[in-house]
Amino acid sequence: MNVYLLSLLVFSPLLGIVMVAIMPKKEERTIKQFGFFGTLPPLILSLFLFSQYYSGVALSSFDTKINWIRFGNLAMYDPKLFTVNFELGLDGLSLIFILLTTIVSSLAAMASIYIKQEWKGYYLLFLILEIGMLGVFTAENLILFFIFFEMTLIPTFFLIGRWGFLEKEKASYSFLIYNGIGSAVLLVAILILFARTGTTNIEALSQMMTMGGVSLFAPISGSMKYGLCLAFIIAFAIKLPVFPFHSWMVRVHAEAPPSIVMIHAGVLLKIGAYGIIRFGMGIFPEQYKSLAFIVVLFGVLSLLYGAFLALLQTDFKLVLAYSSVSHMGIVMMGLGALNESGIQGAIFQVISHGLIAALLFFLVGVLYERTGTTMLTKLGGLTKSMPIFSGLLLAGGMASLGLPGMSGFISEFMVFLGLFKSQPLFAAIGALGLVLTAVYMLRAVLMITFGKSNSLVEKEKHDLKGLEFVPTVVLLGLIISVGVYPNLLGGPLQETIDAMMLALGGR
Amino acid sequence: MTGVPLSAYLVLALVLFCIGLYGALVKRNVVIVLISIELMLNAANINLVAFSKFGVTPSITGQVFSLFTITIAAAEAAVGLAILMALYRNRKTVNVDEMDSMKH
Amino acid sequence: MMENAWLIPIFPLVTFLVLLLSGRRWREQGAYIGILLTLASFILSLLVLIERFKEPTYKVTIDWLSIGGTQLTAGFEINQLNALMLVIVSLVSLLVQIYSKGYMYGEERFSIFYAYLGFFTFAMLGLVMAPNLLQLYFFWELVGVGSFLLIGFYFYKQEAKKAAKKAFIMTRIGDVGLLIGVILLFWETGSFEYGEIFQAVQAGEISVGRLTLIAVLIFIGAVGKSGQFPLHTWLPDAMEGPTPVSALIHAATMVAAGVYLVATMFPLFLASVTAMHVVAVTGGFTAIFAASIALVQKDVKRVLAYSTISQLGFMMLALGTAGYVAGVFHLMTHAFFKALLFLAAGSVIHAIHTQNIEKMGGLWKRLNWTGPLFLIGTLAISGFPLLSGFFSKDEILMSAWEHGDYLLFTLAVITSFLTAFYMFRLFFMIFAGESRSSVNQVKESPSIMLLPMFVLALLAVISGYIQTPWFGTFLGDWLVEGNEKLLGASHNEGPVWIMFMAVFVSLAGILLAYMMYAKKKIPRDWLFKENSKLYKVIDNKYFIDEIYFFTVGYAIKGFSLFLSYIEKFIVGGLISTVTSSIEGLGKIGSKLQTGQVQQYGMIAFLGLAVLLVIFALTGGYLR
Amino acid sequence: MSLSGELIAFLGLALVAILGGVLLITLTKVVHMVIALVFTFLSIAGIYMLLSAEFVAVVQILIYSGAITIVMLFGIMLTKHQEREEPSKGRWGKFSLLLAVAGFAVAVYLGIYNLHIPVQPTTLHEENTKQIGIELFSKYVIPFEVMSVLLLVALVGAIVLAKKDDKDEEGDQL
Amino acid sequence: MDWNTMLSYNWGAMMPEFIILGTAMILSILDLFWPKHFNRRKLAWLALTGIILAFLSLISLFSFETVSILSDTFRLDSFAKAFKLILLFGAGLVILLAESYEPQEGLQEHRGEFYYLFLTALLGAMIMTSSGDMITLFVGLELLSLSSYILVGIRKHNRKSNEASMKYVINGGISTAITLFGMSYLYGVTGSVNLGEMSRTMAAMTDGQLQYIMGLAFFMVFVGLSFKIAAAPFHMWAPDVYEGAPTPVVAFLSVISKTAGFVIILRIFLSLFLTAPGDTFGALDFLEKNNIYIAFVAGLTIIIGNVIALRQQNLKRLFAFSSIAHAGYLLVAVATMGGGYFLMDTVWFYLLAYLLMNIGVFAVIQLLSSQSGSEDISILAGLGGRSPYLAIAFTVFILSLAGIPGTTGFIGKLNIFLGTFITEPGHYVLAGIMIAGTIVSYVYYFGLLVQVFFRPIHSDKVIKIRSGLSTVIIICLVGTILFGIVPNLALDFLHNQFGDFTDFISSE
Repeated sequence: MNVYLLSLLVFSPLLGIVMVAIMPKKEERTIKQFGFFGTLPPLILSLFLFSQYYSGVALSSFDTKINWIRFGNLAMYDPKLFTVNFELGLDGLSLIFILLTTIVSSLAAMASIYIKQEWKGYYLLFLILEIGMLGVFTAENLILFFIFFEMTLIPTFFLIGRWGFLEKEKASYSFLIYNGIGSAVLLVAILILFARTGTTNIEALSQMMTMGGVSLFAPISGSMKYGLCLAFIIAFAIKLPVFPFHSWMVRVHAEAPPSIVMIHAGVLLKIGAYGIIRFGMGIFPEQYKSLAFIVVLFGVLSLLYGAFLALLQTDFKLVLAYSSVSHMGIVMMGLGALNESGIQGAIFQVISHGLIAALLFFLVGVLYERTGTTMLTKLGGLTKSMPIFSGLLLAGGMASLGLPGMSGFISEFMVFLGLFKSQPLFAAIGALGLVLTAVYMLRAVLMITFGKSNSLVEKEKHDLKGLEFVPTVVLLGLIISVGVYPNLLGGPLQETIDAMMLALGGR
Repeated sequence: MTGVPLSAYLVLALVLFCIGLYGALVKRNVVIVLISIELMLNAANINLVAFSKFGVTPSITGQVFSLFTITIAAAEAAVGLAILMALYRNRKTVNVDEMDSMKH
Repeated sequence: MMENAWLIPIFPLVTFLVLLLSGRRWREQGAYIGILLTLASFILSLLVLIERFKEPTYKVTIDWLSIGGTQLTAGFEINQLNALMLVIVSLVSLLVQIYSKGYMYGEERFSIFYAYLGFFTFAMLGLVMAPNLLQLYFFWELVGVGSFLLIGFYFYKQEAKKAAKKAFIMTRIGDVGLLIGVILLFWETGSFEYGEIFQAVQAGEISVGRLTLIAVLIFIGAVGKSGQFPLHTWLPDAMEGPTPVSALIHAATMVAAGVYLVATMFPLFLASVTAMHVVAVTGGFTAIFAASIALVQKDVKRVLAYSTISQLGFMMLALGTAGYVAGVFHLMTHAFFKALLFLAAGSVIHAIHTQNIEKMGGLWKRLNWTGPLFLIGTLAISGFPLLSGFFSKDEILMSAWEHGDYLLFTLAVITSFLTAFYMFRLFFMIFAGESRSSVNQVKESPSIMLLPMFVLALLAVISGYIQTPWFGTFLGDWLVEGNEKLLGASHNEGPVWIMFMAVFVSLAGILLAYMMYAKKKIPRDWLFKENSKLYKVIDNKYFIDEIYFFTVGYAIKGFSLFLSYIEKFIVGGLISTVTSSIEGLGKIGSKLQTGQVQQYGMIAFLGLAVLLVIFALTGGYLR
Repeated sequence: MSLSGELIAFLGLALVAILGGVLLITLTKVVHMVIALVFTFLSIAGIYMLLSAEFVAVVQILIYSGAITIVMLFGIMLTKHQEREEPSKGRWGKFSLLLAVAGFAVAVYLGIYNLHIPVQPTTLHEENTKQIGIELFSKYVIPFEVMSVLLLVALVGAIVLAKKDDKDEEGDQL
Repeated sequence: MDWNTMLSYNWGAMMPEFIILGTAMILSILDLFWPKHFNRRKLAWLALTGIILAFLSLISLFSFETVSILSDTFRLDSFAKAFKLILLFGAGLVILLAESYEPQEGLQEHRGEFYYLFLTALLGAMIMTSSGDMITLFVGLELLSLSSYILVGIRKHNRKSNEASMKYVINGGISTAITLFGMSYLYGVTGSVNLGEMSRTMAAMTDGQLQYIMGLAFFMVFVGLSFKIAAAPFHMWAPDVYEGAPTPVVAFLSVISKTAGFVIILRIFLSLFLTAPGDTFGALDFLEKNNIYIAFVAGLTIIIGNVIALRQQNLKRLFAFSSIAHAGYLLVAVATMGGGYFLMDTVWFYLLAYLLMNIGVFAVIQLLSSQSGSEDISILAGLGGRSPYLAIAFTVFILSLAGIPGTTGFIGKLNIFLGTFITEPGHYVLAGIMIAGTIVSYVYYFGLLVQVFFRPIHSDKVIKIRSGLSTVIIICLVGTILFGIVPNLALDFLHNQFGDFTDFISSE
């Protein structure tokens, strides 16, 4: 049973896909319900996995391995050469990411009630997207990872381009081009590794790269290792995204439907961080160590750049978009800190930003639904007509600026804790970002909720209601529970981080 | 022996080939273009026949090859002319440079 | 009882949650929940305090966050200082909540107000109980949020919005300093726990330079929270919040958190002379600086706000001159009388619906209770003999003198004088003379508002007696018990003339104010005219806000703008340059596709020729 | 075979062939061009004779000088176009083409101008046709058969494309 | 040579060719004698039957050892079997396409010729795959070309078709001449037309001048054949011809003709130049030394194909450039020789993938363009709403062409990349160009999908699909996805059946 559990998890959205697919086009309600129910099997399975983990089942017992593709005909050298297996696996890190994925997906599916047309196509793509995301976090080899990685791109392209706002097509193209470039770099790096070693299994590769295995073909030189490590970092930095690769993400955040941005900001961007940890750090620890400086540099740049630009935006979505750039900068800083605290902080930041961004973008969706705008200049005084919404927005804003008691604080704290140890100067410069974050976040949130209420807003008076409470309460609850008792996440991560630290050469 | 050296034949073929090529690419009349292509093929044939006699291992094969070539050239000319006929019926022109309804 | 102390902050948290979730349903009834639960907190804290008199420090921790091998813990600790603080905070909070029941009557979001108060009280109590720096920081920021929420309670007012934002951001600047300090301290000592930190400090494991840096960074946190120069500007603006809030947060508790922080970390500061000096000088300067501004303010709450800043400066001065007990003592007394003053001021505002003292006057007869209560507060803060402020201020002067900082001592004395003067200016402007108000129906506040003021007035009078040169230094002895080495003496013995001088300056201030504003014997502009430049400068708070706005504000905005151009033209342009050049290439390429078959052939043949020529030039046998 | 005789014959034939080619390019009347090329084809046949390929030479004369030229002439007649060919190509096009041709020619010329392959005695001229026949039907049966298909294709194609569609005419030529 | 020797050859090895030839003959006779009013469309099924029979007989030939007939003029080796599979499979699909082909101006009178010319072209291509003799290869090539010329021009009342055909003949003629000129030199320096013999002679060649001539010949043959596969800068005919030709013919040209082109390139180059010395010392192979030129052409092809495709508004032209780009990708594999390990299966798999996705795309284009009478991109608009299933199929084909994982196109590209990286130093520049080209291709491929899904519907006309066409689309769709998800089906089959293609060069 355990052996198939992961495959079951990854492909469980298929059930929903089938259900939605057989529905007639016009059945809006049913399709939406089925679409949402489609996200439940993975959620339940992932929660089950989590409970298994806590009841002491070794995560490695879930590993799946099926022979899949053999490239070339090199069996005479070694039957394993150039073989790509269908192998899924789990460790603490991926477990947490999977939980994030399933939770955010379910909530985003719920938030998709605002989708106004072609629900069928929407939910089909949505569920395919979820398969891709789940696959990315469980794939045990690079090729499989890449396949799932791309599998997230295509549905997202359509989801943005079809159901987005005014400039949706531009945004989806921008998304496509940047991510295309990113995945191209990634693919090249993966294939060089594959071609030179004959394997793409992550574990085998990291062993080979660190211990130095015997390579049948042209070996990988030291400088090439640096190149590959850098390629991984760049590829995922585009995904993350880090300054100066962020402009696509800003557009996507501004133009995509809010429910998709929930997924996008909540999970998809996180693949970048996951990739850097898994591949940059995991496969090339030595090289990563000497490149960490650059990682931190760009982290700090993103943090400040995003923050400064968020100050000027007049569209709330753009504020959040630049805030994401800024927060991803913190992730990079943590990853570059090269110590437990920094890395753990980065992972926490990833999770935390996932939850917070999902919350905020859900609220953006609500806001747009009620007022028809997200322009800060047109809004104001919403606390009067929509107190609950405003309170939640404020809570989200506070979480985003790293208020203690919310998950954002824990992560930022750990990142800075780690970075002050290894790169105090950068950390000190980065600390400026903490102030700026407060400035732009409050500015935006207060422009919406405080002040005189705008005539435009006055018309719509109804606050959050019914189902809309579910995503907000769940997300806020998670944000606060992680913030109040961070060991909730810290536990599963410990093993992974220990392994990582060992590779990076101790503490 | 100081007969006509192989290179003389080869150079002749080369010259004819170049002339044919030039004609095929410059002349406007499709018939002339086709006939220029024939000339190019002829040049290749001279090579084949010359090598058949003066080659590394002389053999009749070159001549056989050239026979095939000649036949093919004839067939090609026939088809080319037939296409020209069809074109001429529709367009009333035989000029290559007026065939530009498809571009960019 | 101490093992149950964790319940103390939980009660107000429950208030917060219950009232928030119930929404606006309960209106005024919400107050009872808040008051009752806070009362429970108060009683519990009182019990804890009493128990703490006998028993040693109590500390409980649980694992909270594991980073690699390091376990960070959370929990609570009951020591002398925070046991005392617990009582002060819960008491003031309780009183303010009772007061608010009357003051906020009729407010639409009444129960939300209590929810916020509950949240703030929770955070403040949590801050006080924190056993380690990280947890302290945790609540430190939550306190800021509570303050933010309450300042912005009248969210529809543009000023309230601005003030709330400003308060949060200014304190955030300080917080970042604190955070950095805490982190650096962690890497120096390997712990966030006070005890371990102090051990490491005492063992001299940290170089003095490092120590100074850390101490100063931590102090920056205190500067932000306690409204010390140069991060003080938010505090006067914070008066946009409801007056009970000002009493609770911006007089008695949160702003004192900075002082509390320095007091808590006192051993650390003691280890660095420079750091101590920084604290003292900042405190001293802030004290006189804020006092000078208070001289000319016309808004009753602003005067009190600057007075608070000034008094906090005093406390910092005390701590900076090694007067641990003095600082804490003044913190306590100040909490009482300043809360009293604010509540009384609130009562006045409640009655007359204006905050401008120019429009008040002659209220003494109309507000029969508020007037005397206000007077008690004013006397206490002015250092009038035998009231609490007198004793605590005395301690500070003593400690400054003892420490040998004569300049600071002089500043403190002058500030005392100014304090007495501006406070009585305020008092006389409000209560003496003729009514300048347009409001005719001036009613005394309901008893529910007066009751808390009575309690505070009582405390303002008597709380000084726990630490006097005459009846013993009970407070000091108890505070430093067991930690004499770390915290210094329980009492500063100074020359007796200091006390007399203090009395003298205070009386002089009062007299001057009396002459100017009550009797009007001395014209109000005898020293400088209202339109003189100096007056303008002071009236505009030395243009600090404007300076910030034009320097920092513009710098940030300008830089943002600059970056937005980079974003637009360089970052955005990068990809569009590439795409447009590719498109251009495509254009050229498709232009070549002329439809001319011979041209195709030509290009193709050109390609062959190029290949051949290159081959001929580089290839095989020609080499 | 006299050496000088062979050389003279070669020079003469080559001269005629090239001259025909040059005329093809320089003449303006289309028919004249075709006629000029007939000389080239004929002289190429002569060259084949010199290379002891009598059968190829005969085929050359029959097919090129005969069939193809005639077909071409028919083509010219059937498509009654203006007889003159005006130069239309741009100067640059011509120039670059000339450059390319020159480059190509030089590159190839470098390879062949002093190619010395030791001449071996051959028997190609003895019963040339028989040799070809034997070779063709022993070794090259398959291409020969494919060739027949090819011719069939050409035939059908030519008819299909060139046929005048009057709808009443059946394809009874086959 | 007498009959006995003649009959001693294993003629059974030529069974597929015979079947195709026979079918073509039967078709031509039927076409000739069938009354005019008789619908010639039915002939397609006969042609299809022939192709299926040939396919089956080819499969039955898998058990044969390498067969060589008449000194290699016909060879049935692994290479021939593998690539004939693709040719026959593709031809079957194209015939189905042709069966459903209904151009607006009609194609009644020449439908019969249409089918058997397909078959003769196919025969030419098949001959090319399985011959070890330069004359036969050349004749096969010409059979294919000549048939194609006619096929392109078969809509003779269509001006574009005439023009396309004319351009094709002229360009094709020139390329034939160049190829032949090169071949004549090859014959000259080896004295033989048998690839095996030639290879042995060339491998032993030490004379610098002969080597130089060999080099010249290499370029001429390469360029001549590059016309066939439409590699830049010899590609320029392709868009015009594609635009003018009937859609099934375009599918034929872009898939089968291209496959044949690569087959003959591999045949000649691998046989002759892999073992030929690259310099007088014999230190380097010829291809090792000169693959930079192929790489250059490959790179140029990728760039030009993708970049110019960005600007195309006509679907057929767009896919002409797309197919140019794909030829470039394949040339990368040729240039890098698959790193020495991956060449054959890479090329084979990519051609298979390209066949599936491209014929699928052309099926959709044919359907839409014959219905709307236009070939503009905008005919795709709103397809997602009009016919979701067709839209999904089209999307899959496009994604596969773009090389998105989960489709055959991805696995194909992956194979090519493996070949570029496995050697030291890897062909990084070439790989970089290829990947950049792929990204550029995203723009126009996804531009089509934008039309399909994001643009409003123009006409509400219900799309009628003939069963033949739907079969093609379904087969292509299934294949594209199947070989994308479980490519080992194809790859293992290849390896198990054909091993390493060790019998490629005749060892006589």
